[in-house]
Amino acid sequence: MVLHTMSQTVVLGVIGSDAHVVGITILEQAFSAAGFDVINLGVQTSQEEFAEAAVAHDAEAVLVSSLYGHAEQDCRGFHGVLEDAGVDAHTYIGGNLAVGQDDFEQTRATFEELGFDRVFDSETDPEEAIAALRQDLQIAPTETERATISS
Amino acid sequence: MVLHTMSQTVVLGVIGSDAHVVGITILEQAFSAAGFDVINLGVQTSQEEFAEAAVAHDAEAVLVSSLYGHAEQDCRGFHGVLEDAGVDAHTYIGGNLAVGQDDFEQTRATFEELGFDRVFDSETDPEEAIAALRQDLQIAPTETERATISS
Amino acid sequence: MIRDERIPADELRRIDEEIRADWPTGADVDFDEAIAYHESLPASKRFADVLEEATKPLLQPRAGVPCLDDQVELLEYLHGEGKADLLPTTIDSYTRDNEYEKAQEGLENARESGEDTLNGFPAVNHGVEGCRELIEAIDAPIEVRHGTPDARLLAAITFAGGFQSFEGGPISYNIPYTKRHGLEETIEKWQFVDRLAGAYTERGVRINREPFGPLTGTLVPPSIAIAIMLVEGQLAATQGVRSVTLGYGQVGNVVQDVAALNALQKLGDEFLPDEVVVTTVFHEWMGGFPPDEARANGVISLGGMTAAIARPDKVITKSPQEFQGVPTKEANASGLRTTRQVIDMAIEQEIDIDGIAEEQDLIERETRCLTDTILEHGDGDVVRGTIEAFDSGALDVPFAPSDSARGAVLPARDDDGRVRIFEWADLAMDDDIKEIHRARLSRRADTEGRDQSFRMVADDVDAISDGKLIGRPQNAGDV
Amino acid sequence: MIRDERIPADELRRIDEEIRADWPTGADVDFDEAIAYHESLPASKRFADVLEEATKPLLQPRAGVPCLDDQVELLEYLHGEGKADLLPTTIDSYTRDNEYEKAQEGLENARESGEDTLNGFPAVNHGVEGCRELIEAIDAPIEVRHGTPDARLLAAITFAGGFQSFEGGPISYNIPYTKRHGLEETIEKWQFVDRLAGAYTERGVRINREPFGPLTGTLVPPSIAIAIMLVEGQLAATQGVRSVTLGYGQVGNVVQDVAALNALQKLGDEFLPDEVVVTTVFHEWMGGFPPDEARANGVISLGGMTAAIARPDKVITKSPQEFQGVPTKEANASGLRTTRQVIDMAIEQEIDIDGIAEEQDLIERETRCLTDTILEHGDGDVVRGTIEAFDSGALDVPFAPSDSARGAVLPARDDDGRVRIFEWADLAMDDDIKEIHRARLSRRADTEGRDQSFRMVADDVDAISDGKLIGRPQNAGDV
Ligand code: B12
Ligand code: B12
Repeated sequence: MVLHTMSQTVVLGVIGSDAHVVGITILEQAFSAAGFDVINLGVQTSQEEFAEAAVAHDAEAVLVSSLYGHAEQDCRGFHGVLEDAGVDAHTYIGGNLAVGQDDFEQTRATFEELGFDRVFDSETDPEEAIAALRQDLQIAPTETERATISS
Repeated sequence: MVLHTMSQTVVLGVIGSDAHVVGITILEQAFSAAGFDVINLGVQTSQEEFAEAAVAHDAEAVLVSSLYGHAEQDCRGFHGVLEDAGVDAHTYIGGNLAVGQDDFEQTRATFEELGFDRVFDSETDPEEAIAALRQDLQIAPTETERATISS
Repeated sequence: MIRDERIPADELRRIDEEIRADWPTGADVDFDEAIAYHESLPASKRFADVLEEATKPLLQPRAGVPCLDDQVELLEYLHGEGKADLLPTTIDSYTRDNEYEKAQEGLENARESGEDTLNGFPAVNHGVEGCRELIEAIDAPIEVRHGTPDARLLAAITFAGGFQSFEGGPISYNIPYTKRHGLEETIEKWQFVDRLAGAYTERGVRINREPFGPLTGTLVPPSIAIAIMLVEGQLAATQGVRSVTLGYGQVGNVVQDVAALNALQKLGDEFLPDEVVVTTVFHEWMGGFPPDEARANGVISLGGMTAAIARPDKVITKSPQEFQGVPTKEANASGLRTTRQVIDMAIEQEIDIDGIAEEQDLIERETRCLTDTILEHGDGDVVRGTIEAFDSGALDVPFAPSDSARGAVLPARDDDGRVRIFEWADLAMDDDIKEIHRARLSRRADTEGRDQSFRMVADDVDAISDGKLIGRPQNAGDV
Repeated sequence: MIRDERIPADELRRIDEEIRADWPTGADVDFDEAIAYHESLPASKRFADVLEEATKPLLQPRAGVPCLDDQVELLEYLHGEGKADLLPTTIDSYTRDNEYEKAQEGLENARESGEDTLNGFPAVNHGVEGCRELIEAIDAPIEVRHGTPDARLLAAITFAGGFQSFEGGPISYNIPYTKRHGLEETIEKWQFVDRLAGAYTERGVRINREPFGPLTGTLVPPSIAIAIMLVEGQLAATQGVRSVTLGYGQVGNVVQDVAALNALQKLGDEFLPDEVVVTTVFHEWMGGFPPDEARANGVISLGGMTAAIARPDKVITKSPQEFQGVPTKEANASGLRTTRQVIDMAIEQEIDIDGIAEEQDLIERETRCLTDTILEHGDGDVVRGTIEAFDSGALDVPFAPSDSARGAVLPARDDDGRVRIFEWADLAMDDDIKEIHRARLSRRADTEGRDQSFRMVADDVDAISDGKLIGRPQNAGDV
């Protein structure tokens, strides 16, 4: 079985006027270590900036982070903008997606309806997201990881 | 208005096989300081011992304490025993009257049904019980206390 | 009059048979078979080994409900969700009074109604089989915790049932727990319990014994608690126990608590024979709790912080519902996790507080006054000495409900919140030590502008539940 | 290029009029009438006085909801049930971005739906009248807390609305809170805010100003935070502010936190003019919290313990729901009460920990390296110096999202859990200090048997939420 193993590009950023940067700093490092090319747009990234970067780098995935509680407002129309720009990438969103003490299943449904392929809560370990993306992109684990798994 | 001001006797004790002594130690001191004659039977006092002491000292009130969660079992039939011994005193119970995280209003009803005139929870300040007993016995506050109130 | 001597083997057998006749389940105990059963248990259930080999304080909650399946569920929850390292089985009050009939009623009642009509697990009624089902269901060591003056049948059944740790002792489960049992009587009964534990130990099953350090839980001066721990440790050692965990209940002053735990370990090592492995257990605040879960969590955390600094071998945790009644399993687990978080955040830090050595020195000197008086009272025999010293008041416990102790000693906090002795009564203590306490308490009285009196003691009893450590007068100057 | 100079009165008026035109509610501000309004407020609502006269740390939560009546109810609850001494009004994110239109939409949305569709209180939209209703409803001082780079209109309206304390500053509300605002720009805007506060002060209404000490909240080395506090304090003083509260966010190591708070007060007193009253505020852990309320209570309590030892003037509390999202009012009040209980139990105790003086000395030396470099970069002017020093990287903040800071400095904990600097980048620091950090970190690396790397930093970022202080590798030796 020959799987797709070449390096793939993901666009990462925090949407809206949210400035919580620590999470994406950790995600950038984890995705890079896992062999992805990460384009980190940083915090306070607009929908258009995500779309432009995805086009410019021919990204396989767009990873949106939001912590401050305005994710829903900030993401309205996002998938339209991506489509208009001709982006056909997997879209993930993660972080603290609702204001207050929400029920996560409801939140997940809200964001899936908005068009996201996967929705992660803030307890998500980066490894989970990496595993999910590998699955979605049908990428095999790297040599070293296989070694670790089989050892 | 001439109110009853002479010293009155109360019988105090912890019922059943309960050994929590700190509460009645505080109560003894507070009732004594408030001018009552306190007969403290200590912990692990049986229904019969309460009745005997009430008779022997012609008590105006019987104060039962229970902390360990078996109050209901320990108090079943208590008012019958008192009656049989000819005791006609006000009966109060207080402390931690149910096992576990109970709803106090329900607990109060249970112990009123068993025959207690007043039921107190464990947040009760001794002063509250003293005030209640003074009211039930129609006793005026002592000189010094009146002084404090009017000053 | 009894003395501190090992019960001979034939006497052990005789008593064993006698007490096993007290309740039908006693008949199921077979010592040799029980040894084999213990040997079959995995290392993860060997209480003494797990405790003694731990590299950081292990956490243990209190928990006991009447029915077996509920107890299994409860302990599984505390182990899984609470991440308890060691588990308890708290016994109900009827069993503590040897009223197995009433316990049986309560148990049947509980089974029918589904309500917890007993305040603990009636292990005697559940019998050897019931205990073993519990031991097998839980992948961690479990201790029997109770408060029973005569725990002989309870020990016989729970030891055979696979429990490898047993709390209590002749003083610590008498003085705070019961009014009428004489000390001589409880010592005799606990000599049997210890001897039975020793018999298992001889056969390679080291039953851990844990004297109950907090006593009345209410402002007990450290030296009184430690002296009693040393006596109970010695009595257990005489009967062949080789794993002893000495206890101490938090008073809330960090320096005094750390000093006390240090002193407890040091004096335990000194007083007990070399072949005994001495460990320590720290009980989070055992007095009245705040009627508010949020504030209770603060009390619990201060205990965790103290444990991180003193590093006892074990910590018995409280739940935020302590004030109200027996906690839900969720609240119980939450007390465990709050404690764990504080300990794990603080334990790697170097936190050396000034004055611990001095306070420890004072506690040790006080303790030696008490242990000396015991030996003098007993002409060298610790059993006789303990009985006589309690009798004369040379040894005493504040707020003791028991007729066997004077309960005349009264504690109060000093201006720094350390527990001192305000009323000495006949407690045997050197005058220079008394002078130190007196000076400390008079400094507090000065600060508060009031005389030392029982009012101060009462205020201190309520202080922590009212949100403070020291029971200061509400309005400065309202003498 | 701007400098650290007081804005002239006419310039103040000009800007004031200009910014008040930004949104309709700006028109309602009348300075003289506002002074009269402040004078009519009772002593219990005078923020600076209440804070400066307190004899023990005052507690303040964070809290803001969109609608006025809900905000009143929330603050009443936190004051009544939470026993907060000082209250906050946290502003929503749209207002912070000066997007008053969007805030208005959110507010109307919230009013209709009854849901909190904004993450704070849009004070500009509520206007002077709305603010005053809030001030009048609550019998305690209230502070405006936000995170706004350009807070001029917010200040004009909330000051006129009766608020007497205002959080933030040109660096502390820029670097951690926004990507694109230049430092020169935010300094200019905050000079106006401070000048306005100074204008009130001149007229006898001492508006308290509180630079935001925790910065990115994530492993910020104390000296970096303190240097920035000193700069913001100086800028405020220049504009006439006379009540300054310097902030610091808990890092979790007790010795380092106490040392940092001591250094903050000492250097604040030294650097700011004598006519400024300098107080300090301690923020309970501002980084990632455990996803578990029980463990979060442990984190909160460690903060309370630290506050009891260091005795800052104010403590900003966290709630046990910090991880999850904006807390319920019950959880918020519970964080307050847990903190209060720990402080009140510990504060009367003498707890002198070894090594605080040494750590404080190190922090002071580090801070002076940074303040020296600022003055050098600015040829004696602190405004120019700050801008240039951030530009050159001589001054930097870890995890800064802003384009105005390099964000190249990386912190990591040493073997004792103190925050050290692992990657210095261009930070201006004496070599002997760098050597101390290097030695401390290499000791940790040795303990863990791994190299210093970003992995260590990432592990430290997660550590507290994972239940530990130091991010040790999961399995010893899994390099
Ligand atoms: C540190 C912090 C801050 C710092 C941020 C500094 C900075 N620039 O980064 C400061 C103090 C400046 C700050 C400000 C604010 N904050 Co803040 N902050 C936090 C805090 C305590 C920790 C966040 C953090 O760094 N965690 C550590 C990192 C490693 O974890 P993480 O961010 O969760 O990211 C991980 C996962 O979520 C996941 N993940 C995240 N994104 C994505 C995306 C994808 C695709 C995937 C797969 C996974 C994933 O993987 C990440 C790595 O493991 C959280 C509460 C908490 N979590 O404990 C509040 C919190 C996020 N903040 C909050 C709020 C409200 C604010 C403010 C609006 C209000 C205020 N207090 O001033 C401002 C907003 C400013 C702005 N414009 O953004 C709220 C959000 C409420 C909500 N969603 O309901 C929180 C939850 C606190 C609370 N309980 O109220 N904050
Ligand atoms: C100290 C303590 C102990 C000490 C007692 C020492 C002693 N001999 O006194 C020790 C450690 C020995 C102990 C043992 C046990 N305890 Co205990 N104990 C406590 C604790 C922590 C404090 C009690 C106390 O002294 N409070 C201070 C005094 C001043 O307050 P108080 O007793 O409540 O009394 C005041 C009021 O209640 C009121 N009041 C009391 N009685 C009356 C009567 C009247 C008429 C009125 C008007 C008012 C009134 O006024 C008093 C003075 O202000 C409580 C929990 C708590 N409250 O925080 C648990 C608690 C009472 N104990 C409990 C239990 C279960 C036990 C044990 C069965 C189990 C065990 N852990 O071993 C044994 C029972 C032993 C026995 N045979 O009684 C439970 C009871 C559960 C329930 N009711 O649902 C509690 C609530 C703990 C818990 N959450 O599980 N305990």
